[in-house]
Amino acid sequence: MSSVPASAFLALALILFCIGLYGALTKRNTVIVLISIELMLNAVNINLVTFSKYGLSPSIDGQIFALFAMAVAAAEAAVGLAILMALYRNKKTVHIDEMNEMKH
Amino acid sequence: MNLHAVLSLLVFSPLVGIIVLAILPKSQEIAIKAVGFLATLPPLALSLAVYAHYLAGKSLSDFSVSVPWIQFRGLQPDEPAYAVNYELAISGFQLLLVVLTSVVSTLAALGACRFIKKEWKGYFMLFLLLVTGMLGLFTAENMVLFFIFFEVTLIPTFFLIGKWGYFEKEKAAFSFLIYNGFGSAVLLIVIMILLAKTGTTNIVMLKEIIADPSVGLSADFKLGLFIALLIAFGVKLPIFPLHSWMLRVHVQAPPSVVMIHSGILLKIGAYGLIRFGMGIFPDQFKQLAVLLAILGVINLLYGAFLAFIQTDFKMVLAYSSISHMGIVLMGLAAMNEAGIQGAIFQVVSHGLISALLFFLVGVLYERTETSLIGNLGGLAKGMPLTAGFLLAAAMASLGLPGMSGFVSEFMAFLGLFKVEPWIAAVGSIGIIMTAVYLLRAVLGMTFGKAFRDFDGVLDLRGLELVPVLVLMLLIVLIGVYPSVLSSPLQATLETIMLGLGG
Amino acid sequence: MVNLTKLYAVGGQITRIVHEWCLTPIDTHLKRGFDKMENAWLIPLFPLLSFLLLLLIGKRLKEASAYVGILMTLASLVFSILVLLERFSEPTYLYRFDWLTIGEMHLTAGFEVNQLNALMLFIVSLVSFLVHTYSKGYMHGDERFHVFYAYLGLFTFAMLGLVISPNILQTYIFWELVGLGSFLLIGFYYYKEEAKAAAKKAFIMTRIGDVGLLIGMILLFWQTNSFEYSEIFKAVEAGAISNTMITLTAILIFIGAIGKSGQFPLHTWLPDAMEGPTPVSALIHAATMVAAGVYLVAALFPLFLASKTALMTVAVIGGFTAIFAASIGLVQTDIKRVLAYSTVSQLGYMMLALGSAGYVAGVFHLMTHAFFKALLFLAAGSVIHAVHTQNIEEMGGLWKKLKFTAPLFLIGTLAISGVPGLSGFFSKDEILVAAWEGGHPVLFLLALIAAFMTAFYMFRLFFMVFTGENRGKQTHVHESPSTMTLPMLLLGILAVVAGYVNTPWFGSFLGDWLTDGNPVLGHGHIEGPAWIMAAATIVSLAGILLAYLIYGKRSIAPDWLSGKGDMLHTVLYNKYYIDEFYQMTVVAFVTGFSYLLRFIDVFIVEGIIKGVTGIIQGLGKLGSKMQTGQVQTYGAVAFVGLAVLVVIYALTGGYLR
Amino acid sequence: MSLESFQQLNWSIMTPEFLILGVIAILVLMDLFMPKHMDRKMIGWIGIVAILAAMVATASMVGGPVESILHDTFRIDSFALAFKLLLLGGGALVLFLAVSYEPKDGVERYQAEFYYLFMTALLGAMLMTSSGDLITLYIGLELLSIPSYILAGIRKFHSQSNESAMKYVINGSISSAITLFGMSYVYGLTGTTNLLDMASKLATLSDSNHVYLLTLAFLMIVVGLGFKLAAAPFHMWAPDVYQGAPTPVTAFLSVVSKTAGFVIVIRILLTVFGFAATDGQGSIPILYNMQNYLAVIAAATMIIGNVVALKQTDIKRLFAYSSIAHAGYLLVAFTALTPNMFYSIWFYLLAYLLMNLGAFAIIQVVTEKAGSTKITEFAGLYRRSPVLAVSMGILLISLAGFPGTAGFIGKLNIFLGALYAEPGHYLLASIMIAATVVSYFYYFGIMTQIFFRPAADNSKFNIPFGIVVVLLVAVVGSVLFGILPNIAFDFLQNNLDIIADFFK
Repeated sequence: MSSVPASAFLALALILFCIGLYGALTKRNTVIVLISIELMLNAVNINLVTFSKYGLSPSIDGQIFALFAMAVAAAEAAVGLAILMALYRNKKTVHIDEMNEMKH
Repeated sequence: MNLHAVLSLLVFSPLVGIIVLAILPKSQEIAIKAVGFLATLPPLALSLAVYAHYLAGKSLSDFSVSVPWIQFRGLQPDEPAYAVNYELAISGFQLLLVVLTSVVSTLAALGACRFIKKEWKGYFMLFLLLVTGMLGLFTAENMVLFFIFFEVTLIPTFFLIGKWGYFEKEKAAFSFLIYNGFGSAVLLIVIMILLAKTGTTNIVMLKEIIADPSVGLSADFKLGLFIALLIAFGVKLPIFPLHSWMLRVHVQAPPSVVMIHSGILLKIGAYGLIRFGMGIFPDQFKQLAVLLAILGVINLLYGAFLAFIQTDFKMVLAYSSISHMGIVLMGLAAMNEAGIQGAIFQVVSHGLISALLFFLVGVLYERTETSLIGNLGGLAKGMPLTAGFLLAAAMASLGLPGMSGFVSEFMAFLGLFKVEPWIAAVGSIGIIMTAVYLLRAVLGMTFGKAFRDFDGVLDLRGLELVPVLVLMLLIVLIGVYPSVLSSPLQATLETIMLGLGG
Repeated sequence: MVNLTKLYAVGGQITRIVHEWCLTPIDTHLKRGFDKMENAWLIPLFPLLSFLLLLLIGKRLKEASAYVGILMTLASLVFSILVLLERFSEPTYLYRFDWLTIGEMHLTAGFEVNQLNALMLFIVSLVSFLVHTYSKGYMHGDERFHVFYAYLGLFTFAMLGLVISPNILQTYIFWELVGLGSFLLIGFYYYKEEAKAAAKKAFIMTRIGDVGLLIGMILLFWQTNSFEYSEIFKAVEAGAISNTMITLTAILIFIGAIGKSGQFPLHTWLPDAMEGPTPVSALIHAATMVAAGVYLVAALFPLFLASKTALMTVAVIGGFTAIFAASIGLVQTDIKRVLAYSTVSQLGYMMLALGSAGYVAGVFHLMTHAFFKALLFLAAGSVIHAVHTQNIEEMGGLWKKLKFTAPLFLIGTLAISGVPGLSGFFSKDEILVAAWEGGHPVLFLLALIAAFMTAFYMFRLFFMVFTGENRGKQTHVHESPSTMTLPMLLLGILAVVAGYVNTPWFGSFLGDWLTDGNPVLGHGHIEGPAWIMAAATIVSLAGILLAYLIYGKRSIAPDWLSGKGDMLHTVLYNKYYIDEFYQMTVVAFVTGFSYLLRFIDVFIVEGIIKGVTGIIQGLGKLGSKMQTGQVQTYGAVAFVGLAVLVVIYALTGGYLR
Repeated sequence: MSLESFQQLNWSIMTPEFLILGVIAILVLMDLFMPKHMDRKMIGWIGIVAILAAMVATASMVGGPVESILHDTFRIDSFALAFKLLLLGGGALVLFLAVSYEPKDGVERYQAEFYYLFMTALLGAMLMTSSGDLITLYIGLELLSIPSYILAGIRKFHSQSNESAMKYVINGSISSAITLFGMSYVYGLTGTTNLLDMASKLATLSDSNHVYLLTLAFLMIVVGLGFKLAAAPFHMWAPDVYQGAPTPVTAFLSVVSKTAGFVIVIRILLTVFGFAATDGQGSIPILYNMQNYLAVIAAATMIIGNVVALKQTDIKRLFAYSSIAHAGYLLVAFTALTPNMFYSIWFYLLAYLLMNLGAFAIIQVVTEKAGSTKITEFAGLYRRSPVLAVSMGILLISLAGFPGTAGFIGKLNIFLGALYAEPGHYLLASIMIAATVVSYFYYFGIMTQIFFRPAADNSKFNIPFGIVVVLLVAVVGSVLFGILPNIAFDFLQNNLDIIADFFK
């Protein structure tokens, strides 16, 4: 394992983050958007865990942070989906580009 | 009586009227008007008392008051706070403006009883707030306080124009607000820079600090500040090309508001230029004196020529105000006693004259529902008194000797001819043009064939005569016996000249 | 709060004078012979009082207002006579006090009784008194009778104030007030469009001149640090002012005189001013105000003397105006306009005299002219009063009907024509001598021709009005009441005898007195060759003869002139198209320029503002448009924002550096 | 850490948080067990009492020493107290609005949730003020955000409310992901999540790669938190969310949430990046190095907020832009980075809290009655209710920054900070003031509606008690702090020495 350099993890995290961001900004389906956001948060978790192990001064804090981040991400996703359901009831759509009642 | 409280009383006494008005029910029309008018009397009485105090040979500095007020924190925790005190004081120059303000306010309140047709309660509350603002800014001794009172005048004026004005009132109100807001914004930057760099906004202290070369403010920096001040007050004065808001206000605002606006509020520009521009930045003023003189002449001629082709008498008067403020600038640009005194005279004189003119316009409009020159004519028959006073006021405005306009104009030109004879000579065309446009307008309305039958139209009567007569008397008094103005001014003048270096 | 004495101090010197004067026991006043000269300041105050009184209660007094005016001017007249008499024996009296303090400078006001002033006081108050009396009859029945008298009072006040001013600033002040009086009276018939236009024109044209005076006066002030005549003369004498400056200021001041005295090229307002009531024309536009220009040059004579160029300018303008106006007068058909052009011409004469260093001649002619021209106007007024027209084509044969007016008019005509023995003869002779001796042969010749023309057109007027057949429609022509004829009579007498105060035959009393103590003003009498007097007599008689032949005897057809030179006649009749010229140039320029400025105001000044607000509004609109409601767009914009920040950082301060 | 030592910690410094937390728990249970038909307003009132009690508890700690527990994850310093007071005050006022909120298809069914979700969010904000650790800061932030998402969508059958919540969730989550990503790098470079430890470690940073990475992290954190502040160009969610959310929630977002945003910005940026060296010890810190970036964001925020507000026809949208603009002003104060910053930001937030909540109180009354949020609904308000009209007038004047109101003094304070810094931020101050002038257009545009235009219907309002309280506090406070600002200045200066405490 030690053969894998820290920078690879970081690059992975960055790529994941970017994929997540791309998904969040382009996908029409709100569920996918929410999942993309999870992806971004998970990229952060990879970062945190990487730093916790291979950082300049490794410490356990990063892993704890990652745990918290996961919990929060779960809550966020739950709330997001709940709101999406309410929205779906009213509008009968999960397409994010149709949520443009308020603009200008 | 504790003399230190006098100025505060003077400034804030109209607020009592506001409180009383707030309690009065809307339906009590007469009581509301009475309170609105009466509330302007305490400042009038107090300002006259202060003038009497001066006449009795006592020092005006007896009235100065300074109380700690706001302490902004310094840059470092241990640094002394940037203190802004509640400081009021009065000098001869300020005294004149305070008296002018209180007189015109009282008369404008009288005028309002006649000209305002609805919602007197709101009108008078705002009006009294405006009066407080004006009195405050003429007595404020530091720039922050000045600025506060300055802005206090903006809001009531906005509402007074926007609610009680004529057809395009809202546009005029916004025009007023945005231009003046812009001007005050520039002013605020200057004030805050001064506060930040010097730690004070007290005018006297600032004067010393700015003059002190050891304080690290570069000449360019000071020049920049001065130019900003010039722009700020240039909007108010107004200096070409910052004038277009003022035309709209003059035409759209109700007459009693224009009396105040043209009579007092425009004078804030001149006051600011003299008090702050000349007072704090004398060297920079000197640097730009020629430019100012040219601007003054441009104002004078620009206003005069444009007034010549207006069809609405209010527009004529509006452009005439621009033109007359040009004389103020010219006088200041002369930077000698004659010019500055002329400018100050012009400030007071134009205040009285334009208040009178706009009162008369108000009467005319009320009776005939027009102020278009083409729709009037031959008024001297139906309204001989109105026509007569209109003519007299026009004469005062065009600088007929024996009235205040002449003394002011004369001194301003006297001053400018000493330093910039050529610019002054060009400006003297304005003297002719003033006569041309005013006579064209006034004779067009009062002389000649009547456009329609004015037989049923009522002339000036009853209480309406009071403002007219009072203003006329003051105009003639200043014209015949200018020492009423010049003697309180001497001390101020000396200070300014000292600042200018002799 | 303020004690009384303090108030007095504030009230200043005026209060104190009144105060002291009132407190002085009455017998002291009497003992001191009423201190006539010291109290000369009261002279203008009487008419002022009349003005104020009539303003306040005139409406109630109605026609009784006349008595107020007459009484007050009578008081002025009596005082003026007393002052004049005292001045014959006593030196100049000067009083002044601080009027306005400007820093270190103290501008004063006050009054001065020197020879010229005393004489002017007398002339003005006399004519004013007579006109006041005359007007009672002339203005009878006018609904604004009291206003007329009030205005007359204002004017008289201003005119009297003007002639006792000890400094040029005060002169200027009253100078303008005189203009106001003139303006008000010209526009007295405010409902007439012509009157309105004439009043406006008069005010503006004279104001153009006034600006010259103002500038000249201010420049002079900065040269001498004083407005006082005496200080100015001192400085001039001491050579403290450069020659260019003297010339410049003198000419500028002369521009003021040009405006007021209707000299070319600012003369056009004066004939138009005839729209005012005739007594006004007599008082203001013949005898007093228009002479103020001459008075001004006379009062500042030492200044003018110090500059050859300035003097020359005065002489040339005067000489040219004399003949120019006379030529227009030849063909006018309005009785008052003929007189008006005659006035312009005669004022030109006076200027010519002054410009030729003939101080006495100028002032002398000013005096005689005041009498006979006032007489002529009043008589013309009487004629108009009788026939209700001003067109001489519609008059004729009035000699029999106006038994009293006609001879008086004849006396005036003779006097102005320079027929020997009458006042005009002596003064005109003085002027011709002055012009000749002053070394202006061309101007002399012009003056001579003008004298011929004067005689011609005045007698043309006389013959057309009073002889021949009545060409008008009026049947009930009757003589004017005695309030009108008596003043005319008095003026008639003066028109005859006034010349004898200064003649080559009986001594130059006036001249000697005027120049007494002021050698710089020249001699009381300038000796000239005897042929000048003969020539003057001959030209005037020739003019009368020609007029008689054409209009009296009608041996030469009246259209002799117009028939021969149709063009010339048209040009003259249309006053050389000067008005039209001004209309096309000055007025057109001012209007055009104003419209140009309006264009700038509307499109450029407002345009820039509109542009700025437009940009702001446009930005707002754009920002609002970008708000599409698409949440992903928002995120994208934010991401772009982040990317931009990162890129900028990378490029400027970061990794890639 | 043993249990004893755990117990011996000074838990009393968390009294306000415990109070709120406890009451939330009680309220949840009450809601559960209360009969369905019973009016749940009582829950709201209890919440208000709890918040006020928490305020008292917080106030009682004022003047005390800096204390921290749990390895600085919770600390009480002057900064925390000062801003906690603001948050609690704002929270209480928002609850007053909430208990008076009765729109047509409203929140009756979830009324109780409505109240305690507010309190939960408030608890998150409070935690943020007292956090000295990245983890707790993040938790606080999310504790604030997640209930806010729900609150925005609490009108379940109102499609705008739903949409608003959805947009908020998506944008909020993205922003927190970005923030977190930035935070992870900071953690990576220091190996600790304690802010003060981070600061001391970074103070000697000299490797340019690390500096670069840290600056990137800085930018990401700024951008992420920029969402919370609604700073341009990360502001675009705000108008939509503000418009759709129930009015008390909008008020909460624009005041409490924004205040909390500034709290976290100051905490993280100042503590960490204020010391993070760019080139070894003693070199210029990253935060100062990046001042211009902050200035650009501040300028853009002010300009965009004010300019786009000109075109709005919906009152809540307009206030969204207005609140964006105000965030810009506050950023100016932050950009100046003078020690005065705390005071000017605190005072401005206080003023902003008063005037904005007051304005929202009136907006709530008017729009609720009209059933529409168009600005034209304000037409003729002066005729219909002079009291509301004049109050709104005063509050708008304060928002526009005219003298005599707290808004003016707040701006003055910010100016002073921007100008006496060396070198002075003249351009930024000029932009700020120019933007203020632009804002006159729309603030006075509302006034035009209120005072100049005739009313469509002349029905009167009855103003609920909660609104009266908010208005009274807002108007009196705005004017009082406008005329005698030294009351607030002195309070802060004499009791709360933020600068001294902040880095202890």
